[in-house]
Amino acid sequence: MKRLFKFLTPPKQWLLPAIILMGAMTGLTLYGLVESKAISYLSDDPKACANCHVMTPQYTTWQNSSHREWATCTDCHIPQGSFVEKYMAKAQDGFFHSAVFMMRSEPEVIQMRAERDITVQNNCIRCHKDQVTDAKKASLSEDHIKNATTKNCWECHREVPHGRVNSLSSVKYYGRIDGEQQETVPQWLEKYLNNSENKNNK
Amino acid sequence: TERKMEAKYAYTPLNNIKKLDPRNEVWGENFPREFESYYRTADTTFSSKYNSASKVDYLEKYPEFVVLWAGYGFSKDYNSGRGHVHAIDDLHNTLRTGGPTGSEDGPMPSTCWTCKSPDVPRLINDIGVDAYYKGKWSSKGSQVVNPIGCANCHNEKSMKLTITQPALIEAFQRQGKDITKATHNEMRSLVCAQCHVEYYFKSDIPGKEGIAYLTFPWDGGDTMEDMEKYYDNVKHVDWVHSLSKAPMLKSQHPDYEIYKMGIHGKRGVSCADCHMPYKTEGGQKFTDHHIQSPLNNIANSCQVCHKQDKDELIKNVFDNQDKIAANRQELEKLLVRAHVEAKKCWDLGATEAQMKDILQGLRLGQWRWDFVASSHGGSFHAPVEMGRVLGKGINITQETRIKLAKLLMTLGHKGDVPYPAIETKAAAQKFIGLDMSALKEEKEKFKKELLPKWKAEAKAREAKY
Amino acid sequence: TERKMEAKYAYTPLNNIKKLDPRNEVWGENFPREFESYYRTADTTFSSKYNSASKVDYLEKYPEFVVLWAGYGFSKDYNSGRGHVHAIDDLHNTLRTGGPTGSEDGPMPSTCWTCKSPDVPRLINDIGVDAYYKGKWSSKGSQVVNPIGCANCHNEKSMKLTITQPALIEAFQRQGKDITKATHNEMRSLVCAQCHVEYYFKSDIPGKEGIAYLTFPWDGGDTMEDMEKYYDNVKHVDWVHSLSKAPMLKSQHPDYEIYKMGIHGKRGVSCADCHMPYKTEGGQKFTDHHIQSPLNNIANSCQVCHKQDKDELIKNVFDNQDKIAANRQELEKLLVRAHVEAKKCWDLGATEAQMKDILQGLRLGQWRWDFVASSHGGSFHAPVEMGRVLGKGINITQETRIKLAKLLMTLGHKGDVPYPAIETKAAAQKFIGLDMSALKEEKEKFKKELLPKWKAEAKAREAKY
Ligand code: HEC
Ligand code: HEC
Ligand code: HEC
Ligand code: HEC
Ligand code: HEC
Ligand code: HEC
Ligand code: HEC
Ligand code: HEC
Ligand code: HEC
Ligand code: HEC
Ligand code: HEC
Ligand code: HEC
Ligand code: HEC
Ligand code: HEC
Ligand SMILES: [Ca+2]
Ligand SMILES: [Ca+2]
Repeated sequence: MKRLFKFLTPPKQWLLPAIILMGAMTGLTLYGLVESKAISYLSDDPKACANCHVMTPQYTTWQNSSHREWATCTDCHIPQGSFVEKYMAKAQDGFFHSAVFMMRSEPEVIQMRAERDITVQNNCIRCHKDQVTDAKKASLSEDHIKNATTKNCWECHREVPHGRVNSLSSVKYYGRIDGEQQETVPQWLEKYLNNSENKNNK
Repeated sequence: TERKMEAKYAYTPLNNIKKLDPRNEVWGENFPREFESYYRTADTTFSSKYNSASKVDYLEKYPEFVVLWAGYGFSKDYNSGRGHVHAIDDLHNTLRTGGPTGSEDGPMPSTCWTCKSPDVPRLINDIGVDAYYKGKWSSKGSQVVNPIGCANCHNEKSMKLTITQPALIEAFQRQGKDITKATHNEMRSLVCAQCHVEYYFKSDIPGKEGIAYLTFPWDGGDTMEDMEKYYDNVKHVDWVHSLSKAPMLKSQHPDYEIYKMGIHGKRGVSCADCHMPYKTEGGQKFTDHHIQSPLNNIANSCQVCHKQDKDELIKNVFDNQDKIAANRQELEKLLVRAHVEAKKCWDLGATEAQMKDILQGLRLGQWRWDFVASSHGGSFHAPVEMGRVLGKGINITQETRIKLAKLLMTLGHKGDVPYPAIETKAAAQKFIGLDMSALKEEKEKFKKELLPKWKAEAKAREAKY
Repeated sequence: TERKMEAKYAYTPLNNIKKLDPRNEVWGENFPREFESYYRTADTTFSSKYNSASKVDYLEKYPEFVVLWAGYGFSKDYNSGRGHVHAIDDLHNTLRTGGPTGSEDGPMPSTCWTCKSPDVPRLINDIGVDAYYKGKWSSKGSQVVNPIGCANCHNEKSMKLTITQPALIEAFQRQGKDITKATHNEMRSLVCAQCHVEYYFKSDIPGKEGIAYLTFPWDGGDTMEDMEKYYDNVKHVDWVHSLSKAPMLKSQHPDYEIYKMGIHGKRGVSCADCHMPYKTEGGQKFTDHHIQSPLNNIANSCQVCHKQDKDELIKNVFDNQDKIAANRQELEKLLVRAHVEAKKCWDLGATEAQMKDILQGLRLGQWRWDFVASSHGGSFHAPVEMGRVLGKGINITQETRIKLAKLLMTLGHKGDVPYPAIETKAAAQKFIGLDMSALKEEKEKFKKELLPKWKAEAKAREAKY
């Protein structure tokens, strides 16, 4: 029980919003779990993060980035150490994000918190260690190794993966995120195809 | 829940788009950035080494094409594709669609409209698939007027990507695949696969005889060999070559099939990644609907993934294209030779039995050539496969010419059959016996008489939406 | 980085390596990790779909090769290359070097040792280039005994990469390029280009007549066409084909030339990046000197740059190789046919004039085939270029067979010239008239009598270092 409590306790900086929310917690939890698809939050599916519209700019920019086929949100934003570490971070984020979201207090321009930087930085390094340290690759950029240990990678690689323009209103249309409205084959067309001969002429 | 709905549609008032509305301008009111960029496909100024946004007259550039397609519509007129907004105009203007004078007239079926307009899904929804395919091209002249657009690829409610092409869904079904299981990223290529694929008109579907039913020949797979086997099985013949009498196949833009065999396709890079990259304008991000050669937009397309110089990336593309073009042009000439040699054999009294293998060789050799020639992006999308296909095409064609050489000597012919004088399109068309002035005349008449009527009728009809 | 390396080794005690010391074990005392990994090239267990670390008998696998090389050493014996440590043994054992009985004996010149041993730079330093190339292969049997090693690529003082192959330096000079200006990264490929390149023996250098001077035919460039033009210009003929009498060219491992035309070469990925990746052992990072197929080491080579699964990367390689192999094997068969058809023409009394173009066609067609076949990595290093070269090769060879078909009929021959019965290496060698048992016998004799003497002499000599 003590451990569970500790598990749910957010770090210091979050104490204020956490306390304010405590009262509403009980009633809101159930609602919140269902509404925000909190269950899916525990998966690595980027759609889980994009359940919130405020994550849409990040989702769409990631979706159009060089990393789409290689790294999902959690690959970068969640520590990839032990299982415990991983889910601890998810639970904390989930708690924090849904709190802010429901309070309608999200800022126009979301910014990554400094203490999350290190998580992301470590993840860049996790995948790119070889490239960043390989002798051959060193010739790509002067003092790459030195720079990469003194700066955040994305200070140079500014387009990775969200690009430079990150405001909430930079991306307008949300129909693009897959969900319940998937209609790959529209109904009006299906009705003709069901009795189509050409469907099964083998 | 309100908060969630707001989340989904926060900035998108979608109330005024009707189901399957074919008018791009109407969608454009809601989505000005996408519409404006779409409309930039009107721009015809860009040209790269091998492709162009303008109408390059391929028959002028490669007069051999005229001979290879002797007896078929493509020998009359064939140009490089332009941007999507030109689709209807180009279909009106091509000599291939002839000069219909009424609604039951002209060389082409209704089916030709299929990949040119969002009026097609609208019509299919209204009158059904069979009725849509039925009849002459001219029968739907006043119905199909809006160039390729939003309703071809989007659901008007959710703006999600959607497949409106029956032939694509059916092709998946016949392969036992379920297109509704496609991922979002696959959809970013499948919307293109609605049109940028090899096709034929199947006219022997039981109960639908005489209807030119649009069909993708993928039942046994979609490699060059798979499709050839399919056509051989169903004994499909697109046309009989007027010089050699060979039972020919025509390949048309197998872009999607070829793309899948290249490294980008294998790595999950979608058509939209290169041809519709994400773009930032005035602090807004959106999908660039100016579908065009990515070489006119390296920064937003290639350089998302590749950090090389623009010039180096362009050179990579040209290097691949050069290597493929060299052998393709070689094969063109061999095929011209083979057709005229076959004609010479007939002229000298060859029998069907003597010609049988030769004609099949011409069919298979030219199919390989056309598979490469008709996919304008293929030499970049999957260069290794294009090289393989050309190697096979050269081999089959030359093996056929060995048979021809022997048969010619058996028939008493001495020396080489001279290469025809086809330095220009006009010379080549004369050589195959095309009366171009008659074709041009009937087209002019159509444009002066029938076409304005179609447009007027359409205007009246659309005013009532 | 070059500087750094020098700096790094300035403090390492390197005093016990003599200038150009050919004994890898001696260097190994200073660099145990590099030496041990180098020594793993002895391992012959790995095989991929098309390549192998063991001695695959290509003549058995592709009996067509025997016919293509009729009249030339390669038809006696040709195997896949093995690791570097086997270089001397394989040279002793191959039937191509025959069975010399003394120092002035056997079919091969001294020059054959050149790419097999660090004793070569030592000898050149001692006696000069001309004296080294002079004489029979057997004249240096007791001198060249250490397999390819450290002194071929490294300076013993600084451990810097260095070029010890005169032919490479001279080839650069003749092209007006200065190899000493090469970057560190280029050196990581140029050390390989000392040996993994197309070459020939030039025997008409004024003042050096009769010396088989190792020469890279790159004066006009190093594409397939450039080198062919070079050979045509200097009228070089490697051998006259014993069936067709064509004046043939032999291509040997143009690995470096081909690699440069592929995307990895263009992007500056070096041979060492894939074949000698970094490795960590006991916390120490070093260059893996187990030069081998990268497919046996995906994690350290490919995956440094590509994050795909091992299996997917291997499949990418096989996909490219499959597509090239298909047309290569096709072309092999066409060339066999062409050679036997040409022989038939001679048998039927064809004249030199009638055969002239045909023989040139055989030369050029087979050069293209061999350019692809002899580079065992080429189908991955530059698959698009390989596809192009094969397409050309098929075209030229078939065009030649058209000429042959006509000539055969003119000479009164009816029907096809039958494809020879060459299902096995033995059958093929019998077909071209090789007396294999005599060759094997003389080799056995050499190994029993002369070879032990060479080894004993070398041992005595090296004991005195
Ligand atoms: C319940 C809605 C919701 C979901 C689901 C959600 N987020 Fe958030 N997220 C927010 C809100 C609101 C903020 C803004 C917080 C602030 O800056 O005050 C935010 C901020 C962030 C930040 C920047 C602030 C920080 O913590 O450094 C990151 C990174 C982030 N989210 C990543 C993710 C990832 C990864 C996922 C999925 C695993 C995800 N989010 C799922 C609502 C959500
Ligand atoms: C390849 C690594 C990577 C992936 C994958 C990734 N992110 Fe990020 N994310 C970053 C980096 C780096 C930043 C910091 C960007 C900056 O400060 O410019 C960031 C910043 C953010 C922020 C803060 C706002 C901003 O744009 O700076 C949010 C929110 C966020 N990411 C959410 C997501 C979500 C949701 C996903 C999945 C759809 C995702 N990220 C996938 C690396 C990644
Ligand atoms: C889960 C693994 C993973 C993570 C985490 C990751 N990357 Fe990558 N990254 C890749 C892969 C895979 C590629 C594509 C490499 C290829 O195809 O050669 C890539 C490509 C790149 C490229 C070259 C393409 C481009 O967009 O410029 C850069 C730069 C890069 N990553 C930087 C980063 C940075 C910075 C981070 C952290 C913010 C990061 N990566 C996080 C896997 C990852
Ligand atoms: C001071 C600027 C700077 C910093 C910091 C930096 N990089 Fe780079 N990086 C570059 C430059 C410049 C290049 C070469 C040009 C290019 O490829 O964009 C490069 C190249 C790369 C590439 C190769 C891209 C390709 O196309 O092959 C990768 C991967 C990469 N960096 C990852 C990282 C990672 C991971 C970090 C952090 C650990 C990092 N970089 C930090 C400037 C930087
Ligand atoms: C399965 C879809 C599909 C069908 C059916 C189809 N087309 Fe097309 N059409 C295309 C595509 C895709 C292009 C663009 C090809 C390119 O240039 O890369 C195109 C281009 C064209 C062009 C412009 C370039 C040119 O060829 O001059 C004309 C005209 C044309 N088609 C006419 C027709 C006619 C006539 C028919 C009926 C016989 C037809 N199309 C049937 C997909 C189709
Ligand atoms: C409804 C059918 C259809 C769909 C869907 C379609 N195309 Fe096209 N496409 C065509 C036709 C027809 C043309 C030729 C138009 C002309 O020449 O008049 C064309 C032309 C093009 C061109 C040549 C443009 C130029 O500037 O030369 C490109 C590139 C192209 N399409 C790519 C795509 C991509 C990528 C997609 C999917 C995102 C796509 N197309 C979807 C039918 C279609
Ligand atoms: C040839 C297919 C095609 C046509 C035609 C087309 N679109 Fe799109 N559209 C796409 C693709 C692909 C995307 C990217 C979807 C994704 O990745 O989720 C897209 C995305 C969008 C989006 C989502 C926001 C964005 O910019 O990413 C809007 C809105 C949109 N299109 C509007 C339109 C309008 C308006 C038209 C007609 C003028 C149109 N589209 C015509 C293929 C098409
Ligand atoms: C979304 C990512 C993405 C985009 C966009 C993209 N590429 Fe690539 N490209 C790749 C990947 C992945 C590979 C495979 C090699 C690898 O794994 O690094 C590749 C391979 C290549 C190669 C080597 C293979 C070959 O065919 O020679 C070239 C050249 C190339 N790309 C050029 C381009 C050009 C030009 C463009 C723009 C028209 C482009 N790429 C757009 C991801 C991309
Ligand atoms: C990795 C990038 C990339 C991907 C993915 C890609 N293409 Fe292309 N495409 C190119 C390049 C580069 C060219 C050559 C343009 C040129 O020569 O100007 C091209 C050419 C074309 C052309 C001819 C353009 C013209 O001007 O006529 C068409 C049509 C086309 N592609 C359609 C497609 C379709 C459909 C898909 C998906 C099935 C696709 N492409 C996927 C990069 C790509
Ligand atoms: C001094 C000449 C020489 C140099 C320098 C040289 N090679 Fe070799 N290489 C050979 C010879 C000879 C063989 C065949 C040995 C045998 O079969 O006995 C060979 C074999 C190989 C093989 C086949 C190994 C196997 O397991 O099948 C590879 C791979 C190879 N070399 C790569 C390289 C690379 C990469 C470099 C440069 C880093 C290089 N070589 C430098 C002469 C050389
Ligand atoms: C310019 C350098 C060079 C010269 C000169 C050279 N070789 Fe090689 N040799 C190589 C390379 C590189 C390989 C490895 C080829 C491969 O398998 O990829 C090799 C492999 C071999 C092999 C092992 C594989 C096989 O072919 O059975 C033998 C034996 C051999 N060479 C004999 C000779 C003989 C005999 C000569 C003289 C006529 C000679 N070499 C001249 C570079 C050379
Ligand atoms: C075929 C060429 C070749 C041969 C033979 C060779 N090396 Fe190397 N060696 C290299 C290359 C390439 C490097 C990497 C140099 C670089 O990038 O700085 C290297 C690096 C080294 C280094 C530097 C440290 C390291 O591991 O990166 C040492 C020490 C070394 N080799 C020792 C040896 C010894 C000892 C031998 C003989 C047993 C040997 N080498 C044979 C090509 C060769
Ligand atoms: C030092 C970096 C590096 C190494 C090591 C490397 N590659 Fe690549 N590879 C590249 C680059 C760069 C490209 C060109 C595409 C691009 O720019 O992303 C590429 C392209 C490719 C392609 C697409 C082109 C083609 O020929 O089909 C394949 C497949 C590929 N690599 C596989 C491999 C395999 C397998 C290995 C290991 C044997 C390997 N690579 C090793 C950097 C590398
Ligand atoms: C991008 C990675 C890459 C680079 C760079 C590269 N190779 Fe290779 N090489 C391969 C792969 C993969 C194979 C195929 C191995 C197989 O089929 O098992 C191969 C095969 C070979 C082989 C035949 C191997 C055998 O087992 O017989 C030789 C020899 C070779 N390469 C030499 C070179 C030389 C010399 C260079 C530089 C001039 C070079 N390679 C550059 C990846 C590379
Ligand atoms: Ca067709
Ligand atoms: Ca040679």
